[in-house]
Amino acid sequence: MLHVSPNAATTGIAKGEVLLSVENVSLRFGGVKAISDVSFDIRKGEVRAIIGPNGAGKTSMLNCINGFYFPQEGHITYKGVRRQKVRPHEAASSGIARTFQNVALFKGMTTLDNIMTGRTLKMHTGLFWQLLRHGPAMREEIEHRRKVEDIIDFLEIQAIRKIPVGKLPYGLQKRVELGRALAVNQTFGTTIALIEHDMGVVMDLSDRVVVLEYGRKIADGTPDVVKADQKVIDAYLGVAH
Amino acid sequence: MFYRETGQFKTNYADDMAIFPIRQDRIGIAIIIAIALILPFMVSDFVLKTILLPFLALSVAVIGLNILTGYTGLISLGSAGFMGVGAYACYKLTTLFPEVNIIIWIFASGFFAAAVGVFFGLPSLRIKGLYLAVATLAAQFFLQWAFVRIPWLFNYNPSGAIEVPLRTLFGMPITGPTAELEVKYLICLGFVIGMTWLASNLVHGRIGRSWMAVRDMDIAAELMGIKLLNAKLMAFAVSSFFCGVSGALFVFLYLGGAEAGTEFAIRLSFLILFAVIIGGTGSMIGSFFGTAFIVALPTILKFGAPAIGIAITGATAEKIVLMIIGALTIYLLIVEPHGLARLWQIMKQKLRVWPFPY
Amino acid sequence: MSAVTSSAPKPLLSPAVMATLKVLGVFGAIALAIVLLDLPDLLVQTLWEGLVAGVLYALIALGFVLIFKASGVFNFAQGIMVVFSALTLVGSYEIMTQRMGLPPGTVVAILAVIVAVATMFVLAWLVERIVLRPLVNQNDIIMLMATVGLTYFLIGFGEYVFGGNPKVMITSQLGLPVGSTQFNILGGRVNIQHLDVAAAVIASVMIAGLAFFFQYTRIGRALRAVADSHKAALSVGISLNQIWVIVWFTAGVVALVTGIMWGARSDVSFALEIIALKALSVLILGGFTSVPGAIVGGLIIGIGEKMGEGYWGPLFGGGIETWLAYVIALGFLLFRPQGLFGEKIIERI
Amino acid sequence: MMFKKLALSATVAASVLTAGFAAQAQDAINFVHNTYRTGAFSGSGIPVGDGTRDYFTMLNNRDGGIGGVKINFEECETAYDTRRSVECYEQGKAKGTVLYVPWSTGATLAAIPRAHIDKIPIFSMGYGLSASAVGDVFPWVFNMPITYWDGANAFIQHVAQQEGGFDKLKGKTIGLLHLDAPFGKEPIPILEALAKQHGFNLKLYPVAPAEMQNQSSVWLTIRRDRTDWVYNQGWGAMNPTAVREAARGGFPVNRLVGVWWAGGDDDARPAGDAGKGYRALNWHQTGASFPVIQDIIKHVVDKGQSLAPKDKVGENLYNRGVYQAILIAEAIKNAQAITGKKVINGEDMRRGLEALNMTEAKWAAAGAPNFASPVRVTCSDHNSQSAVYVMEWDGKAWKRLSADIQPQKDQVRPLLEEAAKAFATSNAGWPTRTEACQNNS
Repeated sequence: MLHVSPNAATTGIAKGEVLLSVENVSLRFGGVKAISDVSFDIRKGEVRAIIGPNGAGKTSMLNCINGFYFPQEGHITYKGVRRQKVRPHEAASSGIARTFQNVALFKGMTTLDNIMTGRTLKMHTGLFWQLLRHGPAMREEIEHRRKVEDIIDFLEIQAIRKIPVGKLPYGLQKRVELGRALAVNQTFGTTIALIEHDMGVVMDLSDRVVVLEYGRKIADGTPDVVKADQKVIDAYLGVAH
Repeated sequence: MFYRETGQFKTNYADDMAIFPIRQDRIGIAIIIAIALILPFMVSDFVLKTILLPFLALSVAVIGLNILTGYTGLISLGSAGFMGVGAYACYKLTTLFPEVNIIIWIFASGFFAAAVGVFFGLPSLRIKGLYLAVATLAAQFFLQWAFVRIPWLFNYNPSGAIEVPLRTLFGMPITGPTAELEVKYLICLGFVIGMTWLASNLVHGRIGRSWMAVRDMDIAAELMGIKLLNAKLMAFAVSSFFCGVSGALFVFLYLGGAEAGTEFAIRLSFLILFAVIIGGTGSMIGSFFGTAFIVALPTILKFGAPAIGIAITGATAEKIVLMIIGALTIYLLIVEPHGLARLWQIMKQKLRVWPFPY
Repeated sequence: MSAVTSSAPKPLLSPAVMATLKVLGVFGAIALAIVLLDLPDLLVQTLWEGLVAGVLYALIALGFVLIFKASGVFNFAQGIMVVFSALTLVGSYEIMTQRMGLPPGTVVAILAVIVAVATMFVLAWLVERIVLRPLVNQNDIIMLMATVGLTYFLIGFGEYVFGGNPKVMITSQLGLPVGSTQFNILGGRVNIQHLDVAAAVIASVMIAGLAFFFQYTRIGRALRAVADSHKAALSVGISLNQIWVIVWFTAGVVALVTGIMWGARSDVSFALEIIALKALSVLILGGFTSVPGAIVGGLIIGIGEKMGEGYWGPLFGGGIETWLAYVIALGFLLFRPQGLFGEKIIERI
Repeated sequence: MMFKKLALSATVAASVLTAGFAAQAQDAINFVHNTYRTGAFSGSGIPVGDGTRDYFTMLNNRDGGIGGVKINFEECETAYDTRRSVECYEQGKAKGTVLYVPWSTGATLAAIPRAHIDKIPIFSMGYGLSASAVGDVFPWVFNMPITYWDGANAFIQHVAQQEGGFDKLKGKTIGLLHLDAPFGKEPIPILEALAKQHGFNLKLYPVAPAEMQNQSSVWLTIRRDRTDWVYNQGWGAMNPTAVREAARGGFPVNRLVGVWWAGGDDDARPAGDAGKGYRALNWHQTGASFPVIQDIIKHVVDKGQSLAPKDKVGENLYNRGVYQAILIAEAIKNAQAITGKKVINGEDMRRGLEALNMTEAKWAAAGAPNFASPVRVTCSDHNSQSAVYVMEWDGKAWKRLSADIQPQKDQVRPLLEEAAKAFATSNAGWPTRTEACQNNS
């Protein structure tokens, strides 16, 4: 559903400047083209939505950004650097996290542990102190726990802290998932890229919207502009091509 | 009535993150350890030797496999092989450097098992689930073969066996035939408490969380920045470390010498996996329940039935024990797929509201 | 980005390493050819022995595959079902001839087969009732452990009823050929046991029969439907429970045939259980759901193992057969994680 | 109902946990005997167990025990598993057994270090640790009548006889087919020494315990090596498979010679006609013609107190069990004579065993004339290294093939002593013998 990137202070990119740009990306599975020649950019601090009907290529697009898929053509520039092949955990460590269209929480773990997992990248104490759970390991654990508790307060999920998320209703799971994504970056003024089917939700929230259909970009702009676009209306109403 | 957390408020995160946040649990653990400390002086040698010592020695391996299977979601059928690595490593170390205390070597033997474990854990990057389980059989059979084939491992002993030499601590024999059973028990207990403490520290911290994340959804885990390679190999290393220490304890403090090559056979691997599942995957306390189930149940059935007047011969008992273990396993899985640990939890839950359930 | 990247999994080894391996492989193949052609008759004999062992591995694997396809259960007890069914056959033959005083011979042998088949049916029915039905929708490992529990139960039960001593398989009473034919060819001799030929023939017939059953009968179609989707099967009008009984029964019959063949080469005892584990490496090769995979995988493992032990074993002091099958399977798996006939797995999120 | 069940299980648990097993009332001699009637080796374990069990039952039924006291004979099932064997050792200890009979090499090795501490002698008859033949180092362990090293030596003697002299061994290829476990590997050092001495090629053919019933590749290798003779150091399901595979691979079965543990009737019989000519070493006779076997049939089998089917009584491994029981009974008599006690303990039993001297007359007196060669144990020789002979399977029964083969004591004994010394040095703190020597023979 969303995509969180780091704040300006750490990247040297000012608010409003381009943080990530997708240039002429195409992705094929065998003979099937999932994305063809799509370009757009995401600016620092904005809420950017990627929408489109089922099978439009939204998830594939995100998977490219995340490093799950390698596009056959085109490239992705992140923080001004053209990215070579990247593994998902590398993408994560450069500040890209995501949630999934379907809930992808760690079902056997508690809410707290799920969100704490989001902090993994920022935790560095090694095996030795981890084994002892004292000294640096404990200090680190407490420091991150504090930040996670802030997120928990922000999302108002204090009551379900120690409940395995598999037992929570869908709505709460979504909230935990948002919490986990926030934990990766723990700043609330971040760039968020949303993917949604639901137009209504998106239009209220986002600053700018990209619309995909059959793997192609059919519109890009502010919600008002996109809403008025004939191609978008056709795509959503299912007009035959 | 007595088992309540009401009124126990955490004023800092350290308290809340303690492994036993409820005071009654901490008291319970203290009581269990106290009982464990006096137990060897209360029971007969028979119980000490045939139930308690193998229970302690094997429980370390069961915790080890639980780290791999229960916490990280990787099934292994090679635990007995890794135990064997620990046993032989300990034997080689103590015969090469007899002046170093055996307790240090028992612990150190875990490192050798860990190294071997990492090597055989490499396929886990490409394969998962039951495929991986079958792949670990390669480790089991290869190691078992190596134990027999490499005479250096047993110091070219013509009988091919490991003979546990006499080793002392403060002048008191702790391994070898003259060591008192009670002493061996207490050493084992020390290892079990220490290793359990380390394991639960680990699973409650960053590394434990990354294991569970890999288990629950490896793709999402990778997106959180967890390196699957590191997490899985770390799980194999830690798990095999525990198995290795367990193997050293098994031979040095329990069996006291045996044809170790045949001792660490596939059957033992299965028993350990059995204990993990029956006890409850992803549960420390479950590991102990599971071990008790596989160690104590057969012995109690076999020797207990005649003791209370049910006349069955040894051979029949052995067959019936197999049937009962099989049937009980299926029954338990049906009643509570999450194992004995879950039943224990439910019991505690009931206790929490007792005596006013509504 | 000029380099065209692919979405397929990255190759495990870099091209340079692969090239080196290929060169080494060519040299290895030449060296191997010299060794192999040294005693051509022995080579043929080794291949034949591997083939026969492979057929037996394939049959055990086939039982696994049938059950896995239809119920998603990894039936660890398949190996034990092989021993258990054979033990039932020999045991009931013994009871009928020795304790009930029936005359030994083909008639009683056929009666014993009927008893064994009936036992496998009862077993299938009980497994469905007592094990599968209450555990339906549990995860893989729980189902696996349930079948491990079943394994222990069957060992105990089999030994309790028929005694623990190994038994000699009835062969001539069942009309199976004994003896052997020696071919003096290739400057040596090649010995073909009639029983092994029979085993290969019976296995082929059985596999063909199963294929026919799956392809052309209503139950068979339902079974295939179940393999694809449980809901689809329901729409065919056969209950899932019935299908499970049928599949387990079929696997039981396959086990009985395997047990007769293996029992005739050795004895019927639970020591066979560990050999049956090798069928697991066949499954890795062939995939858990592919019948042709089980057959081809079985042959690869059987032949690979005999060739390996025969030609490389002495280099390692012998006895490598005990782990070679797993290593072959593992090596294979690293390059093709989905097995021989499995479909490429594309992970979706 | 629920309560009853709970109470029952609590009682079981309690009786095991607290009391352990109180020693039986001391009006009988307690003897806990390991058996394995289940597991991979049960094919060999059952007949042996039956023989020993039936003999003691017969003594109790016929004579009221030994020297007027009953033998409280009890079996303990090990399933050939070391952990179960440890249980059985502990149970024997708790029940005050006078002797521990491990019936597996692994179990023997696990028990040897404890014997002198628990004061329970160990009798590992023709198996176990070969070095334990040296009574000076192992006062509590007995392994008569012969060691594996003597066995391998006797096998080579037999081959030399058949080939027409030791000089004919030069250039021959002789193989050792063995279980890939310590038991199977025991004869390797002696065969290596003999190979050097006589100039034959020694080839090793290990069979992993998991592959006992899957030997075709081993036999292909034997064929490729053009091996002339094969010595089979196998046990359990490995043996019948070996005989069959030999026949399948076209290896002449009369050049396959089994150690005494590979000489069961059920090892040769399953191969049918193909098994005709299979050979094995033995140290006692087969068949039911001996008075002692007849007594067993009369007092035990016909009363329905035996676990063995009548047609198995008198088979080789059954008689092996009887042989063991006769030696044990004789040692008990010795112990009673030495101590003057009727109910003896483990320490007395050790002295009785050390005084064992089964002369031909004693064999006859035990109802087994010409059943086996004499066995004489001394304080320093706990093995006696008695004679063996080679027998051949004729399709129905074992037939004696060779005359007695005397082990080459002068050659094997020094090796045994060396190994015993090595054991003592590698096991720091191994006690020097303090037990008094009391040979009254």
